[in-house]
Amino acid sequence: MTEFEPKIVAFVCNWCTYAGADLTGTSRIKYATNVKLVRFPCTGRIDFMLLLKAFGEGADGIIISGCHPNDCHYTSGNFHARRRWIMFRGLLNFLGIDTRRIQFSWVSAAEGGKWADIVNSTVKSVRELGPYNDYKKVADFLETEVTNG
Amino acid sequence: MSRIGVFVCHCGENISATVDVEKVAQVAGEMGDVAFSLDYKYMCSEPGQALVQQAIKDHNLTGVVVSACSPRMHEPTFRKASADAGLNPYMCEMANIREHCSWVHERSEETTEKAIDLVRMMVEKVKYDKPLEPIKVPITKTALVIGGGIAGIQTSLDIANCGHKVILVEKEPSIGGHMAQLSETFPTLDCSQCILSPRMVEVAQHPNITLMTYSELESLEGYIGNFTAKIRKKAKSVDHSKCTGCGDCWNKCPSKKIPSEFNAGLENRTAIYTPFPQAVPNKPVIDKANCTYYKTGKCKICEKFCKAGAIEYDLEDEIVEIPVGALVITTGFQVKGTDFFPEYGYGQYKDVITGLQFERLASASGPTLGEIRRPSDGKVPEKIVFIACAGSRDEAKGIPYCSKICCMYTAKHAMLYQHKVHTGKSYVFYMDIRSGGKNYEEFVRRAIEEDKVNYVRGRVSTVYEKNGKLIVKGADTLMGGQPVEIEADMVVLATASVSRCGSEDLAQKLHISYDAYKFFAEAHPKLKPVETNTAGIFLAGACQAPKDIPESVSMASGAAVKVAGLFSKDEMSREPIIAVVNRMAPPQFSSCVGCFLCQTACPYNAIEREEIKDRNGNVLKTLAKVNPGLCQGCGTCVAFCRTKSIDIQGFTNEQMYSEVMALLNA
Amino acid sequence: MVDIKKKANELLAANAVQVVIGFEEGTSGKSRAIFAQDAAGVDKLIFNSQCVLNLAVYLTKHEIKKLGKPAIIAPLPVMRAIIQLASEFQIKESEMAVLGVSPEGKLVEFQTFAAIESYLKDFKIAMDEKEKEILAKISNMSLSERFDFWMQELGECFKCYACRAACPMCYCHKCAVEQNKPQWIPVAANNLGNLEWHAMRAMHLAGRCVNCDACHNACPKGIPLNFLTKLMMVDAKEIFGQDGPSLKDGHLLSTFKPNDKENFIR
Amino acid sequence: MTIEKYLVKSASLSALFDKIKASGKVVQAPVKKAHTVDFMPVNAFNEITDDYIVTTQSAKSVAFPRVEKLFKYTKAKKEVTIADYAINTIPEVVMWGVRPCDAAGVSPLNAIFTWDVDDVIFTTKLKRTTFIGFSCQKSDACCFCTSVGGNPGATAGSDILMTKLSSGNYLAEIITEKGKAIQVLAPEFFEETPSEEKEKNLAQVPIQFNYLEIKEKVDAYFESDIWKAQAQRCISCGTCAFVCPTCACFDIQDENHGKVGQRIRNWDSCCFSQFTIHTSGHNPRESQDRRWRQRINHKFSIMPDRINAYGCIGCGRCSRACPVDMNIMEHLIGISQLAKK
Repeated sequence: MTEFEPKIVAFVCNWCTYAGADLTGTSRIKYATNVKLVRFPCTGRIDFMLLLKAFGEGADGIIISGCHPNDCHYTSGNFHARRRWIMFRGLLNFLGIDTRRIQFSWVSAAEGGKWADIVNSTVKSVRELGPYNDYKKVADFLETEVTNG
Repeated sequence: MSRIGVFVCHCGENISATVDVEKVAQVAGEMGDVAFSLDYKYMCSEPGQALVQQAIKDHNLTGVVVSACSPRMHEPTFRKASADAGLNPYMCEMANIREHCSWVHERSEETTEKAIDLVRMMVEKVKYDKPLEPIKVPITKTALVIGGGIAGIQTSLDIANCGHKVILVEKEPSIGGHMAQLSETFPTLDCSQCILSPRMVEVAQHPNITLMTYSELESLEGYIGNFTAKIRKKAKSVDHSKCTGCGDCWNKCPSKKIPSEFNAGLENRTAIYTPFPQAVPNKPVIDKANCTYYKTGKCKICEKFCKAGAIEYDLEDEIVEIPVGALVITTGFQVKGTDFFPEYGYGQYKDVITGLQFERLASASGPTLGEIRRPSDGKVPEKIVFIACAGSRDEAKGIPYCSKICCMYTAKHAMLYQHKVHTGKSYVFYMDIRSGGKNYEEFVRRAIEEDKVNYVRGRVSTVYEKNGKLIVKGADTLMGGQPVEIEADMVVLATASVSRCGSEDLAQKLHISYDAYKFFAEAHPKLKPVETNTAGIFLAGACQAPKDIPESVSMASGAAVKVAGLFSKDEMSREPIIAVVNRMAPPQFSSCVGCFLCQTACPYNAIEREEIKDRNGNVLKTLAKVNPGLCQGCGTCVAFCRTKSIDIQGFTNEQMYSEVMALLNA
Repeated sequence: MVDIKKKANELLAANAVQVVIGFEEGTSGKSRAIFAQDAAGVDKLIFNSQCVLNLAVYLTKHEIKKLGKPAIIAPLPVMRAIIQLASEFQIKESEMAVLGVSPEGKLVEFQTFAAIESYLKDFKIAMDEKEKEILAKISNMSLSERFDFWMQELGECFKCYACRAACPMCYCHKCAVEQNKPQWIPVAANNLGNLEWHAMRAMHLAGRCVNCDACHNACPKGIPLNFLTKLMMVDAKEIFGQDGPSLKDGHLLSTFKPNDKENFIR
Repeated sequence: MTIEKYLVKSASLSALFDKIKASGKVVQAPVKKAHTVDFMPVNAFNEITDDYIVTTQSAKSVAFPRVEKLFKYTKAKKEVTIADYAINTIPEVVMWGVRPCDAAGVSPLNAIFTWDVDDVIFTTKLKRTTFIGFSCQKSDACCFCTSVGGNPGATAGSDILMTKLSSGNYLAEIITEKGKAIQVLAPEFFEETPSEEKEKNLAQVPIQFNYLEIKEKVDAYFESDIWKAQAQRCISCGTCAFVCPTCACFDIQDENHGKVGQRIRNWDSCCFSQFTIHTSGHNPRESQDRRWRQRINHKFSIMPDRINAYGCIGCGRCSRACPVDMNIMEHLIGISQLAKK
């Protein structure tokens, strides 16, 4: 049987990681096709609800990446994001949601190589975890019948 | 219902080699709300842009998706093209199928599928794009130049000569930088000081230039056209308005044992000093750290001897706030010291020196008045060895890059030595000779052929002292790597050029990015070499990468033109990518409940309080309001707002949401 | 109780306030809110362990605001809610009187909110042993056990939003679940809709929850949803040292420290 | 049909259940859950509890669930295809252990879903549901069925009504053909008529007010401060509506997920502050007293006028569930005591 190909979305900031990913391209460093980037102005812009939405729409993994601490183009967006992730990650874990499927990273505009590495290692680890069926069951909005709960 | 056009670029072979562009265009054409789609070899070319414009007219498109390279590359191109065709530029988006797809994947079904997903994502985004109008902001026509080396001097003069105000900030007591330290300059061997000092004086006297020496940038706020810079003017302890620069003070100063920075430590200076005779301004400062009075509370000799009564010990650092419209960063570089090289004796051998120290020895204004003499005993060296690539191009030393100037100045040094010590023998150990540049190769050949400098291709493994001589052990790779040993009197290391220490902090103050070696990063390696990622902040000289003088100067003039261009208008338009608080009909007025947690989250203090009043002036509701002048569009407030009352134009909640939906629902 | 009633009557008599928000005897042994506007009303005031509703929820209701300047009977959770609400500009010191009730049931008077904040310093916001046990029990489950546990519990939710209505911090007049551009939270009370609603609610209460359990007490299905916000409370304290509401310190998620510690970002 | 009476031995109850299951019907019955007793599909008799006054939620969800999928749609290229609700997939259901008040709630609910055009999904579900009622031996302070025309042993709405007798056996009243059909499944368990009288085995629920009077007062006191007074402590959640057997307000939503989606019907409540908000921003019921008045008004005046059915059957669920003790009986008594106009 063919190997499981995880669906992974990456939420990245425009100034560091998006630029870093551009550099990965310019440097022709190869990485897996599983990951698709969504461009945000800043990690501070990334709404925590979008992570749930991604899982709800069938993502098996998520990458969140932005500027290294102190390098934020907007001075502090990534610091706010970091706090948000610290709290949110704790909540997800407490809810039994698999945070191993979420990779947080700082990738600067100069770190094209690191970006490829983040992508490939995340694809690898999520592939090992397999499809996120538990969540897909919950999110299966078309089939799940709602009894008198 | 929107009518969207999708334009898929081959980028020559760059995209079409790995992505089935025809298929992408065809599938895109079948997407909902897509009225038109095509693929073309070079979308960004003149005819390519024409195709977009024609389609906008023919199919009266309400949105455009150009599926090509990174928006960081060509978004402006296609937005302009769309605008020229009568479509609001902000209704045009780019799907990045080159940097994020064709260049990072092999040709395969998956690669094409991914490209299609990226296009679908942007089609969804465009659906929710709204026509936006650029924001007009006034421009403060004053430039701040940080660093008074040749690059800073050149850029300041060029900007000032365009009729704009310039503030030149230099952290040392005098401008001049490295160039002031040099003896002669390659490839013409004309005297560095002689060509530099007139420029320095011009700076000091220029009506449009305010010179702030012994000063540093404290902080920077604001945005292009409207920055506010805080500058710390370090206390000079000397009132320059009174000082005549007579020199009595430094002649009388008792603490004379301070290594002179200008002479690269080959000579000492006093605590109250000017760095060098031609310093600008040619008035002293007191180096508090080394001044007896500041250390012990006693002395005050300089004050006693100062006829002008200019000495003021209790002067304090002063912080001035200056509105500026643009910045040019020209903070330059520094060279590694000999102590960086265990194999060459960790800097413990007095007669192993750096290229910069040799410049001082060779300089008429230097400690030896231009005679080449050994620091240890002042003897004229009979045999001298120059080692190129000392640290440079050396992974192990963490400096894999080429320092660029060493090959040339080493040739120059050897030449100068031969000119001054006719009986002397000079050797140059090198890896490769890099002499690209006008008259550079000829210059090196002159050194070898006319001045009989011995070039040895190979690295020096070790240098050690043996009865007054320096034993240089190396190999000659052109002689099959046979060992070479030279008993030298002096060894000169062409030590690597590295970024200034503290450049990281400066970058963070300026919010510009820097590369792995802490050199400041240009916005584009080829097409935006003097711009940074932060609009309004430009680069010139060796703070971006090692450079020689002509390069630094031309880059400085380039940056100056960018600034002058910006200042040629009275107001500029800014991207309307800013946050807005929703408004709705009474009695709600907005879903904002005025908790103002966004206020603390905003890095720019752009969130204000707006009171909604009835006819009698009673406050009905207080809500958040975004000041469009201050908002930079980071969107931190948006992700933070519990009621989703604040949203950011161009990256709205609906857009980000539907992008995710589109990506995951093929 | 005597002194509370006395004070309440004084305030009403002097017209210093127009309404006293407190508890009265309810039906079948329950207690409930009363809005006393005269001595007869004040006479009905009670205070006992049954009084679990967080009265602060009424401070932001426009229907109640219309009754005039309130005095509110405030046990610890209400005091905490008052500070948090004040820090979010929802209530003003000048526009209300606070009749504090000490854990021993004694009247504590406050002239300023700052006084309340300093009074609260002696009563750190925390969970009792039983709650700690439950939290530990949930935390110690395996990931999938925990997921199933919550899916079971949250599966009960039919989105009556009683938790939201009873929460003094849920004062938004248009809640995120009512925002439909985009429809962040599915309207359906199905598994996904319930999970997303409760996850979002917990995040929105991160650093704001005053641990009054009003949400849980309000839930007709008895879902232990208060433990989601309790977790937020514990994390806020353990990771960021946030110790109960504060007028000055700024909001947990709208502020940051450059040296905030995490161990999961590469 | 005229009501037939039989005796069902307590011992045979479980066997009867098994027969019904064996017939392939889905059986929903009261189950003790972590925090509540509620109707759930059950497989074995021992899953059922009889230790409840009324279930937390009413039996209405058998025909009107909290989320109802009306149809699904699929987009292919630019075409959209719609898949209607497959009525034929609706199973035969037996609601076991329904209280007379719940059963009484069926007809007002049905009246709402059929008052202009029939709601096919609802009516079909109802047609395929058999209600086996169990009359009340216990009641609590929230019960007031007798004040709204019902009683703990009322047969209206049930297809079969079981009443536990002092012997522990059950009086089974076959009320409808549907009920008859159940008996036919297992005639052996339906024995000769018991001698014992039904009434003395029922809970005693005192009459608190006259509901006809309520209608009159509600109409007379439409503009009155009583609504403000009563609604003061209400925090406008939807609990009362969601546990109510007769509340039928719903909200239609489209759930779109790329190429597929569905239209769903969700419970809604007139107590929510946004319930009646207009696009203009105007909200005719922007304060809670208006919404509370609407709730009472709708149940005691509008419904009787329009569909000739009362919207309250006195189960008292809303009073039990309300987080702020909005006790509807207390309020109704208050209203009934208003002076005649």
